[in-house]
Amino acid sequence: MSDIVLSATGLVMRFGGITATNNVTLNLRRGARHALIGPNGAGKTTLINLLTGVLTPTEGRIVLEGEDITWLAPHRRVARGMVRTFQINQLFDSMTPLETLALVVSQHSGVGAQWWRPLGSSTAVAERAGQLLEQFRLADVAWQQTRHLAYGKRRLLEIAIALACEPRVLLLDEPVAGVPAGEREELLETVAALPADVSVLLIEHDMDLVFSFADRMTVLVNGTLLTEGDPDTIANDPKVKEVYLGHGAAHV
Amino acid sequence: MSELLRIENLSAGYGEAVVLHDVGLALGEGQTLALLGRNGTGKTTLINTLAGATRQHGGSITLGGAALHKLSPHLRAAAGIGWVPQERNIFKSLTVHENLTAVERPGRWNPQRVYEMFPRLAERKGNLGTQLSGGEQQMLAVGRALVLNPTLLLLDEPLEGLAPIIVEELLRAIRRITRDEGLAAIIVEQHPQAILAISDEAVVLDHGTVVHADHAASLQAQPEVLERLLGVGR
Amino acid sequence: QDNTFKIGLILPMTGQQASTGRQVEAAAKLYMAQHGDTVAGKKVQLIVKDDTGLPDVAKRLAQELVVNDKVNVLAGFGLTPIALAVAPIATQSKTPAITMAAATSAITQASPYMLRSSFTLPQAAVAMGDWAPKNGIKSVVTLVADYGPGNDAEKFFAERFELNGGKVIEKLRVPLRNPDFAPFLQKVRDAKPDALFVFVPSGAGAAVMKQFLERGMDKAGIKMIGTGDVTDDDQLNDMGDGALGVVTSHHYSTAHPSAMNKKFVADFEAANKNMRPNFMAVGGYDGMRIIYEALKTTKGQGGGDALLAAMKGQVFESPRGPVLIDAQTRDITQDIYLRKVEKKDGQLWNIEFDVIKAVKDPGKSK
Amino acid sequence: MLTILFDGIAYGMLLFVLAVGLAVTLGLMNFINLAHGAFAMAGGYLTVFAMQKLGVPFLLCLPLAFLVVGAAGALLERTLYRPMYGKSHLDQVLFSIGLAFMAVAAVDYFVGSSQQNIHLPEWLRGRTEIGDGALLLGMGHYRIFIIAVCTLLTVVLQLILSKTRFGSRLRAAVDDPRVAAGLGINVNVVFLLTFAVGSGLAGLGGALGAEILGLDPTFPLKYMVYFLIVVSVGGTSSITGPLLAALLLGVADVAGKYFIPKMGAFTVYLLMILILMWRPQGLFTRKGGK
Amino acid sequence: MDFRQPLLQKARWRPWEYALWVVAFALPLLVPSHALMINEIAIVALFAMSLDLILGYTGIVSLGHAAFFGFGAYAAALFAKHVMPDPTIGLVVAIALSAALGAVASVTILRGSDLTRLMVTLGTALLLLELANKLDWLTGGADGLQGVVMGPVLGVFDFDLFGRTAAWYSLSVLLLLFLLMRRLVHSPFGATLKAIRDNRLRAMAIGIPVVSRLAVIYTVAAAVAGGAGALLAQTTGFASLDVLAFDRSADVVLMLVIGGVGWLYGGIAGAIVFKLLQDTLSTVTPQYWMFWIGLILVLLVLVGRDRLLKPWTWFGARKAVKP
Ligand SMILES: Nc1ncnc2c1ncn2[C@@H]1O[C@H](COP(=O)(O)OP(=O)(O)OP(=O)(O)O)[C@@H](O)[C@H]1O
Ligand SMILES: Nc1ncnc2c1ncn2[C@@H]1O[C@H](COP(=O)(O)OP(=O)(O)OP(=O)(O)O)[C@@H](O)[C@H]1O
Ligand SMILES: [Mg+2]
Ligand SMILES: [Mg+2]
Repeated sequence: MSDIVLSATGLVMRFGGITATNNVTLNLRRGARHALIGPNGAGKTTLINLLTGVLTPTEGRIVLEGEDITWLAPHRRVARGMVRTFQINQLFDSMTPLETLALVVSQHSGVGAQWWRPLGSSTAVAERAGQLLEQFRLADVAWQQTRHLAYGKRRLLEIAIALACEPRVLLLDEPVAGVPAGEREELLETVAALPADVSVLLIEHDMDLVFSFADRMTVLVNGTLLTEGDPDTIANDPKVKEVYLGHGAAHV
Repeated sequence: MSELLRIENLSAGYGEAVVLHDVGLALGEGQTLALLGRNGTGKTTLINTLAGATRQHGGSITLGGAALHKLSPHLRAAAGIGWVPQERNIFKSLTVHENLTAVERPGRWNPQRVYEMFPRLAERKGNLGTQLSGGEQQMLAVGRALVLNPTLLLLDEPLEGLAPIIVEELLRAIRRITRDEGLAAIIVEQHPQAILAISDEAVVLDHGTVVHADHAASLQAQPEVLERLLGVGR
Repeated sequence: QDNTFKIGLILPMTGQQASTGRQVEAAAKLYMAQHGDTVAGKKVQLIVKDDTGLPDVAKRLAQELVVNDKVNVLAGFGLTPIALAVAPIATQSKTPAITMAAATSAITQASPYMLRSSFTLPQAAVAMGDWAPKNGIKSVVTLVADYGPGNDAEKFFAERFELNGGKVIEKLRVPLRNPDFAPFLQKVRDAKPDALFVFVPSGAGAAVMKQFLERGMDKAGIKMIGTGDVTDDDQLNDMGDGALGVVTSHHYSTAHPSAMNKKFVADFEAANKNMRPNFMAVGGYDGMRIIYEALKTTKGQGGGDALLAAMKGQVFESPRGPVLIDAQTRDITQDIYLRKVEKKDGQLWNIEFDVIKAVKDPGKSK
Repeated sequence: MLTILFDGIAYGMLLFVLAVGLAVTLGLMNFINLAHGAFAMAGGYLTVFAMQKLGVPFLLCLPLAFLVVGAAGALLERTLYRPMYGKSHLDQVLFSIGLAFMAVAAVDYFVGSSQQNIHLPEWLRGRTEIGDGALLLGMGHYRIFIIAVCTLLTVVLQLILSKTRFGSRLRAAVDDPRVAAGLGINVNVVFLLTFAVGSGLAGLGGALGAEILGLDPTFPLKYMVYFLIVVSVGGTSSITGPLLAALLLGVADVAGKYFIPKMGAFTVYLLMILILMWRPQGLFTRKGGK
Repeated sequence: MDFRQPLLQKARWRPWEYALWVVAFALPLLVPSHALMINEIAIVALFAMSLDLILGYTGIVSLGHAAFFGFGAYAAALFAKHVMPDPTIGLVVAIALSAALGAVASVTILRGSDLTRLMVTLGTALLLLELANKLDWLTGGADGLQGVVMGPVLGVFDFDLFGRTAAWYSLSVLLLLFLLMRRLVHSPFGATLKAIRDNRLRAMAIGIPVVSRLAVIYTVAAAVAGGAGALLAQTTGFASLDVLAFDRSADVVLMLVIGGVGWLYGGIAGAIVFKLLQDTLSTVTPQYWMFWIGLILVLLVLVGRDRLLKPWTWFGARKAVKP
């Protein structure tokens, strides 16, 4: 059972009259490449919000590495290795990508509260930030204010930030939305190439990517868990086709 | 089929920076144009320029014979432009329904019809814009453009974040609307294949200029050209 | 350079207390216009500074006036804390300082160089405490603004009033910036005293008066009494007929029937359109008189100590009546009048009908 | 007892009229206009002069104050305020407090610093009392009048905002002016109208309130805090929010001062802090608003 | 590519900074007649900088910062009056007490919008003001706290009538606290504050303990503001209610915004500009200086701070269009 890194049991989330998450149970294995799919408004983002502590569930329990984190503050979950990206970019607009990444790396190498030495005084921090900038092709805009970057670059930064947090469990909410077709695979390959013991949960509507990435899939519909299984089973599940995948060949 | 839109020598950008240089294209009534290009080549800038949301430095835009570039943004909607911005820009302090009624203009499309097209929105009628899921916001953005009852629909990556089944439906709907209701559309998309299939014309931008203009079908038939222009061949 | 005699006038010219500053400055200038600006061979120069109501600013201004401008006398001071903040400067630099407006008792004790040409609230309040019980007012509710002068007025009135056999039913304090007096007045009404004793800064007087009437308190048999701040001459005309009959005790009324005052008022009004000189103005006017006379006596020779000595003990006729600058306390001894608001020639005036002679500051006697 | 309640309501209503214009500009337009009190002061002085110098009857002065100050607001919007919308809140604060300073000094220069008084017509000056003992209800006629005017105003504003598209178009224009314009909303006109109405309301509030609050050049600064309290406690997304907040504060303030006069101004400040810590978005926000 | 140098670049001292401080300390000698003004400017500059920590760097608007300034002033004055007259010890005590108050008050600013924070901070300051008014046996109430006698600084330098000791004392404290704050804003800690300001949600999602950071920086800002207040009380020898008043809080916001937020020198620049303007204008026209200050504020925003300070950009050709 220690194989399960993250497990959510019986999660319920209500917004007023709307039940966005209805008794969802989800287990994430160590090293998994797990995809979470479902129609729009099925509650995928809500589920991520619950797992990361942005929202507190109405009912249910969340366990990370054997420890109950249902009531743990969001930033402490990050400290325990659970990191996410956002469906809609959440960036530090007045900073440059370089500063952003240096900050995130500092925070994770334990010097985030240091106040007497300048940011970047640690060589390790500067090097790691530079490495990430190069990796995500942000080096040429490293000194521009984030608010002036083109959408695609902002998206890359969004993901770079998450990776800078050295995640053990990574939750990706439509990471490649807005990234051009040619670069999507590459981006996901970067993610797939994370160490084998890092677990990834991916939300994505681009089925080509999802099927090439995932080794396991969960389908959420209307806040409820519809089914879970390996990619082949899901691809051929008539229920999933009916509510989500469709039958046409819009996506080849 | 008569000409609806003509763009000539257009240059535009943000503040002092010029992003588009000498862009020209034309589109007939009821036609659909696929606007393609790599990241940051100015697709969004072109769409926004049509909607009046950038700074135009030169050139002309004519819509149905009227000089669109002389109109201030809010009059362009009246002249027939329906805009779906790339970042959706749902009005966050309005409910779903108010998002539609605030901009609605008389015509075939009304909130009711939008709800029929996207039943999901009908269920969320009373929610604030920011309380919608990503995909729901995308639907609302499309619906909001439709209730303007435009003659030219500007769709900036409208399929992004939508479930495959909705993508299928939306593509079908766009095809239907353009064919049956005579609406013209310019669609920006990252997936050339999906969009070329329903388009009549195709234009590829690079570094703010038009580098390729063709019928959609013939471009679709030339994967090597797509590969060269966009870096994707599928 | 050597032939000028400088007076540094520190006043609130903007903000809540601006009208105080305006009155004092106008009166000081009037005095100079009437008496010329050359005294004992020296050219008198007035340097006006706005303290914006802040004591630390006032203190810096005083310090700069003394150190940089080398003023011979400091004067003005609209508020107690300002006078108190300036006092140490006067002491250190041996510069006489004349309080022309502020009215708390303690000011003149803060520095041996501090004198006063205005009045003290205890003077006025005690007079009312004497008069009221003799005129059928046996029970009173006091309503004062919650700051130094208000607390002084409450304390001295209540003590004297009870000493004379009256009864203070309740003591109410309202915040300085109080938008609505309704709850306090309602409370007074419910307590049904013979009279309401009021002290509020001059601007707020009109509001209290109006709401007093609106609440029908006069009809319920409650009289309104207070110190003269409430029926400030400058504002009185605007208050409307509601103010008629209000009895107050104070050291100065624009309507004071003396030849000197008539001339003072006429000249003041001629020089300042739309302004009536009030008790602030007379403080400024007399303050200048004290300085001029001291300068004459010392013939322009000697420093601050000489001036101070010449200021102490001055006895003179002021527009308000006879006054004496007590040589010991450096405070002012003056007549306090009882006045009633009446209408004459279509205008409202505080008409004096009784006087208590030569009132010393009661705050000092204990 | 009832009298205290009545006085509290009237006071609250008065606060509401004075603050509602600010609720409109701050709440709906998201523009921090600290010169709001200056518009109110303009309404007050206008009334004083129209009545004293021109002999205009009080009742006529109220609409006059609304219209004239509204027009002045519109003029200022076109000339000065418009470039401010895009600026940061801090710049807006700087700008509008600058305007307020100028207004204070200008009024002082032209009119003088002394308190102005409005002379109400006779029929507004009386008082009616019903019942007796603990149930005695004494109502000043002017306070009844204030309550009536405010109720009317609330109803009208509420109707305009809920029954017309104007409200939602305005909020759309505030949320994202660029996209709103691109979708056919004439952002400039919407803002102009709103601002004019907001300042007109301030003018009306000033005209109504001068009688009770007094009127002198420091008015804009003296009562600014009160307006802000009403708007922040009421929440900024509706008209009813500030109304309820104003009533609550009015009654609490009056009752607090009546029953525990020692507490003085404590009551209001403490109440405000507690409410805002409990519901940071204000007491009466649109449901679900995050 | 080397990314370390550009990161460190920002925190480096520039030549003009050294020059500025040298000039500042020379000023009381150069213009001895204005030593008091220099003292006052140094104090409000410190006050403005403390506000910048929360307003500029963390995005917490406050209209009640005078709460800490005033608290520090009373603390220092009372300490001198009742315990001992030594200024430095008094200063440290006042700073410590203000920090404690800031830590307690920080619970009020953790949630809410700009407007809410504005009002809650304002309310806190007003409450404190009322309290000081009511506790007149301790604070002297509306008359102010009198009878504060300060000992010599470090046991050597007496406060003189010319205000030179005061000016140097305040400048030294200003410099010392400035150095600490400068370190702080350029550190990783400072960067996390900016992150919180820009996007709180994301800040949380990268593991920044938002609540405790806010509480810490609010406490620090309160401590520095308390220090400024203590300087005022010590150099003027009294404290009165207005140190807590709304106008104090409002003025310091104005100064900071004039000088520019998110830049420690903004506080200094704003303090200098505002105080000098106020002083000159109120000497020229004691009654109506507010009008001119108002006009300048309006122009400042309309024309733009940068353009106003760089007249040569008024007529210059537009920047060349880049491709
Ligand atoms: N704060 C909220 N208040 C009310 N309803 C909400 C709120 N947040 C989300 N919802 C609703 O909950 C449902 C689930 O939303 P969620 O964002 O989790 O969907 P999703 O699966 O991520 O969809 P998508 O694929 O479109 O991003 C949606 O119908 C949405 O309208
Ligand atoms: N607001 C802005 N200010 C300045 N430059 C901008 C702005 N928005 C975009 N740009 C620049 O204009 C260029 C074109 O951007 P645009 O958004 O039009 O590209 P795009 O083709 O839509 O790209 P994407 O596929 O990422 O949406 C980019 O280089 C970008 O940096
Ligand atoms: Mg989602
Ligand atoms: Mg784009």
